[in-house]
Amino acid sequence: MELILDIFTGICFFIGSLSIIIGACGLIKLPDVFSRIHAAGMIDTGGTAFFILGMIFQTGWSLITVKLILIGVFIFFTSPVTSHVTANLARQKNILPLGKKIGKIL
Amino acid sequence: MKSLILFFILITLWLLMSGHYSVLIISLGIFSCAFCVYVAKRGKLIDDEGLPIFFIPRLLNYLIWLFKEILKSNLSTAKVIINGKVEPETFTVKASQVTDVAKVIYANSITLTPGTVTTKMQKDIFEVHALNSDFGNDVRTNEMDNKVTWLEGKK
Amino acid sequence: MISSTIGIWNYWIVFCLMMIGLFLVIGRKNFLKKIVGLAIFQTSVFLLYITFGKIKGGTPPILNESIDTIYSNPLPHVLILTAIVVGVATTALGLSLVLRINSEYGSIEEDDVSAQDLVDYHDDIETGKNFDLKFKK
Amino acid sequence: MHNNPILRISTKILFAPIILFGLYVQFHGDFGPGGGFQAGVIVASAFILYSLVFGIEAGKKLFPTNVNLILLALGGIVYGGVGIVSMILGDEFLAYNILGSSPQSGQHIGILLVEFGVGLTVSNVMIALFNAFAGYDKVKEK
Amino acid sequence: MFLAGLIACAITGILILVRIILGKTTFDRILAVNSLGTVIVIGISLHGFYSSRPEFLDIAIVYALINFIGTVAVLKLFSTGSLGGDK
Amino acid sequence: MIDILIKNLPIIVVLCPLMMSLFVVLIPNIFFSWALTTLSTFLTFLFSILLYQEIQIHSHISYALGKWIPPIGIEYIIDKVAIIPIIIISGISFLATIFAYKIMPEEIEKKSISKVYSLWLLAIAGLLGLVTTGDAFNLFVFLEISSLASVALVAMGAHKDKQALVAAYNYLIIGAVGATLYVIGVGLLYGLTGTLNMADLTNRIADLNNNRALIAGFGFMIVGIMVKAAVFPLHIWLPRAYAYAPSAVSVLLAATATKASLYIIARILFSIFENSENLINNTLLFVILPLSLLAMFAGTIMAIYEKDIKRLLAHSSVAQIGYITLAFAIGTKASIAAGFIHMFNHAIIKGGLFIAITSIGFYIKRRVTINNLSGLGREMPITFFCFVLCSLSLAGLPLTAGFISKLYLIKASISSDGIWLAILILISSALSVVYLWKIIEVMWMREGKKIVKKENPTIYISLIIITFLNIYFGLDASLVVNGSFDAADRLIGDLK
Amino acid sequence: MISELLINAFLVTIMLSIAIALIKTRTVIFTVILTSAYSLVAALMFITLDAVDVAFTEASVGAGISTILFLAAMAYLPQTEEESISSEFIPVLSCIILGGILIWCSFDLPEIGQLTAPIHQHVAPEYIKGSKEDIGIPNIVTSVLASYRGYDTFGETIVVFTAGVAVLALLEKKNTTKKNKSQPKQKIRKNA
Repeated sequence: MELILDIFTGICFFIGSLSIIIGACGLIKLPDVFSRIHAAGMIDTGGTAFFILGMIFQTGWSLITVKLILIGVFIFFTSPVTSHVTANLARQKNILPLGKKIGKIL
Repeated sequence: MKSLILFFILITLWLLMSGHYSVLIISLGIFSCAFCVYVAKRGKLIDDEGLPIFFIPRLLNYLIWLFKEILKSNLSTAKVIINGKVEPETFTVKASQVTDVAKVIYANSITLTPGTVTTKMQKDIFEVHALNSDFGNDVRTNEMDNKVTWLEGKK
Repeated sequence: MISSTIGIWNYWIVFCLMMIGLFLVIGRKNFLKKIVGLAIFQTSVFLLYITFGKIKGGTPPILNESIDTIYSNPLPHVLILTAIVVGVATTALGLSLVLRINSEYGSIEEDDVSAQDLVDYHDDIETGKNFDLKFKK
Repeated sequence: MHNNPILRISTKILFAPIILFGLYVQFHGDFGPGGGFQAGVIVASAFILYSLVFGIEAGKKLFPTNVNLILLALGGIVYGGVGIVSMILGDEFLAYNILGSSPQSGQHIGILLVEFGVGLTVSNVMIALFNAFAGYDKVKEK
Repeated sequence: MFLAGLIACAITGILILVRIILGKTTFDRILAVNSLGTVIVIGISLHGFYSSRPEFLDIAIVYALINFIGTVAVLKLFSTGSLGGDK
Repeated sequence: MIDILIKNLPIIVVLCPLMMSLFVVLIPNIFFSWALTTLSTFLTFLFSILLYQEIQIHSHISYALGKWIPPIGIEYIIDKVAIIPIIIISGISFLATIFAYKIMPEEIEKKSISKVYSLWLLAIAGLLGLVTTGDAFNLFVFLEISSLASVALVAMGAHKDKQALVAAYNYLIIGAVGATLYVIGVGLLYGLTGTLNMADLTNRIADLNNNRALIAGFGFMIVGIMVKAAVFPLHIWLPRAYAYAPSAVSVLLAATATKASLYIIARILFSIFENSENLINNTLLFVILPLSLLAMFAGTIMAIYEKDIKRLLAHSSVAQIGYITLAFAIGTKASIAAGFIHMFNHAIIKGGLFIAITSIGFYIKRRVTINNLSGLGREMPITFFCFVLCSLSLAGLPLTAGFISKLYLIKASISSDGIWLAILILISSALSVVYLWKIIEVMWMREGKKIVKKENPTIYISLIIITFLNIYFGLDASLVVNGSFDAADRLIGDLK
Repeated sequence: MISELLINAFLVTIMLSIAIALIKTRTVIFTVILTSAYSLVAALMFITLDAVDVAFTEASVGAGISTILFLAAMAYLPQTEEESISSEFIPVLSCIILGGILIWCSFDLPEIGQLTAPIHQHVAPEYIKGSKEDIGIPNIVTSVLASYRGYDTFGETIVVFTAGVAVLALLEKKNTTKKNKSQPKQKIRKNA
């Protein structure tokens, strides 16, 4: 049983690691603020989710699980807020995103 | 009424976090929760926005769907980053929700799925930035919009 | 040899950090930067203390059930807890002074400020002009 | 920044849980990391978040400055008071053993009160500092 | 296993640090610091498991909280020019 | 009740101003906040007198805070050495508080008066805590309390003159660097020995001869404290801080602040490190002695060329601190006793001079520079008279307190190192007459415009008391001398 | 154990690079962001060195509140730092000398993490034992903080209080300054 859980954790960590590293690469590679936000979003969502899932496999049901879930919920709650506000502010400061615009831009 | 609900939510949270169930700690917990509710009430934070309970019955369903979406878009964002095929685009969509809370949930859901970010909100028009036209199309199909409207449950 | 070098290598980096902080305090003329430097300096000193308190294979000094756990030394932690708060108090006071200096002098560069001071000082001493001006306003 | 509904609503939702978490840290300092300082800062950060999003005037309305000043001193008074009480009961300053029926319970009571005093002072000082800094008006003298 | 996770976090941290130091606009830096915060939150949790004392997750929560409030504060500064205004 | 008081006297002395400061901040009324401050400083003074009597009986009081035995808990040590700065600080602060009543509302915004009094008490409490504590880290905490409070007090002078802000800023930064250096030193020593208690530290470093970390730790500690004590090359914050602070604050700081740090230096040199004689002897001979000599002359010469009177007095303080450290540097029992005598006498002399100068400033409503003083001696006879007496005392004329300290200092230096030190001391004293004469001449000889209408008696209470003390301790110095010799005895015992 | 060292080395290197970036930069906002990052990494470092309480405090106080205070103050200050004309030779020299002394003395310091070092043998065991027996609290740091060295903590509370009062006295009444400030001056004019 423990072995299976360990394997699950391993898989989760692997995916999580991949997604944070790719996210960080994206943070460097992508051309402007707006596209980098997507990469940051990958770290915030994919990375956190998988890591926390992996850790939950290790703890089973205990108080620690509650705290892990709280961390996860908190990050999932605040990550879009900060991303949105950053993007919003960048737009307010008249930084125009690259690429094509479809429809009327606010 | 709402204060009471908040109180119960908070006390549940306390009990879950605490792990020490002596009389002293629990009574301190009750005091703390009461204090929190008092402050929140003073700050006029307990209303439909501060305590959006009306969509809780349908929340689980929505969250499962959202997670699926997040996974999918994570995968495709990773692909885009590795391939380097970035063709960002900006467009506007119209949100069909009534309340601010639901609009915020919609906007946040857009942002949460990597590949799309809400950059501006003006009443019910959102400006969305997408990494790729695929992501853009996902938003433009309004699937998410419909889901959130359903989650809101007013209509 | 290698292990002993590694054993004290951590100290060296901590000392380097300290000196960078100290350099920012005494080498820079910007009042805000000096406070930043002070914060860096103090944080590095905290690291020194905590490094002292570490025991290899030890765990945080919070008791758990098992008997033969080695706990790291709690005393440096307590001292540093105190010192961190003292540091923030210093930072806050320094910042408030910088704010006041900026609104009185219109600059937070040491060179500008001391130049203005020098003029004021001589005015006061030689003619009392500056003082009379101030009181007439 | 309360024009932005996303920020406004998340603040409204997060405010009470953050304070609760602060108080949790305050009262669980005996069992895990945490205690008065950290708790004070977390509680203060909740108020700071409120002031950031709804403006400092709203923050001052939520937590009036004169109450702030009183609580600021009260924390220290609580801390010193515990010590003075133990002195009056016939022990040294801050010797908690005498406060309870057994030395251990005395220590528990003492530590709880003392940490409470610390938390009170730290949170109020932090809020006061934020209000003082953020509400500072640049007045050109000349 | 936890060590592997930690190493991944470390690599990510370095990459993000590069972005912080390179960062063209301030928004890039804010974004990167925010992401660094998230990575560190993961790292703290992992380190707890790694050193087999996983009960210190409170720190991770505080970290996430401070990260959020800090980012909001920076953004507020940029949008209104001071932390005090109520625009 | 009295039992409890007597038993807890060491902590009550510190606690009295500390706790009162928490209440004072809540009182918006100017008079009542002043009254409460005066009450608490008076009580502090009373308690320190009581403590003095206790010390005469027990000679060494160790007070374990929280009832934890010393190396585990924090210890308060009061012995015949510590009582000297305690009496100085509590006494002078009481006088300064009385003096502050009229002056303070004039120089500081009325709205912040209660906060200023609170800071005032905190500064006093910090200094007292600094002196009484027997724990190296607790010392740092109280050092910070006193320095943050004094920085804020200095900065309050900005209402009168904006330069106070820069002075306060420099004071803060330099002080914080000093305190951090001290913390590094304590950290190194702690890393070597595992204890923070000073007495325990003394025992545990005994067998650590020539340990490099020990030497470095000692160096950092002493440099950190020397910054606070304004020993010569590290004194740059002092003149400005004293000159631009509100008048009452300059009195308080000039008379007390550096004394506590000087006492700590003595403690570090002769008590904590008493077992590493080599290190101490080398430090005394090659570092402190030259620096003190430099300080004596540099301070005096700076004072001669200075035209702002408060700054002039501050530079003279640097020189006087030089005398005290010189006395420590000679390192015999007699010289250390002379150092303590001068510490006491300098407190009352500088207190008196600053009170006189600031009350002049209070009347002429502008900064006290040499040009502004002309003819004021005739208009303000009482102030002028007291000022002259205090100056004579500073210069070391017979029948004044200053004479006693110079006498013992010279005696000690002759008996140890030969005549040349004594000659240097005499030359520097003679030079100090130059700047004092300059002031007196301007005040009495020159004509000036009439400004002052009537002298206000409330300000003079402190001035007259302190001048009286100057004369009294010049005539009958047995109290001070005996106390100082007891202190020196306690510090270096039978070693030399 | 080598992995612990590696983690430490990694974090320390990051801190070093942040510190160097701090020296280079002249933009105030970047300085503030870097300081915050420095504090955060320091907090992580504290965790790896087993100081969880300190990490907690550093993360909340050092990184959180200081950064917010810096930001709040920054709003009213010039946004860039001027290049100074005066030479930086003496500061650099004195820093190098001090650092040299420290490194010189580090060879006599006990090696990191050795259980036999005096620091771990002398007083600390009493705390670990006493926390269970005398006080009955699992968190040793709390019991030392609040009871064994409770007086330090009292002093620290007072330091925070001092800073609060000082800042209030310095900054609070800038809004009404103009009116208040003119009063005493008029009085002075009358007297003079």
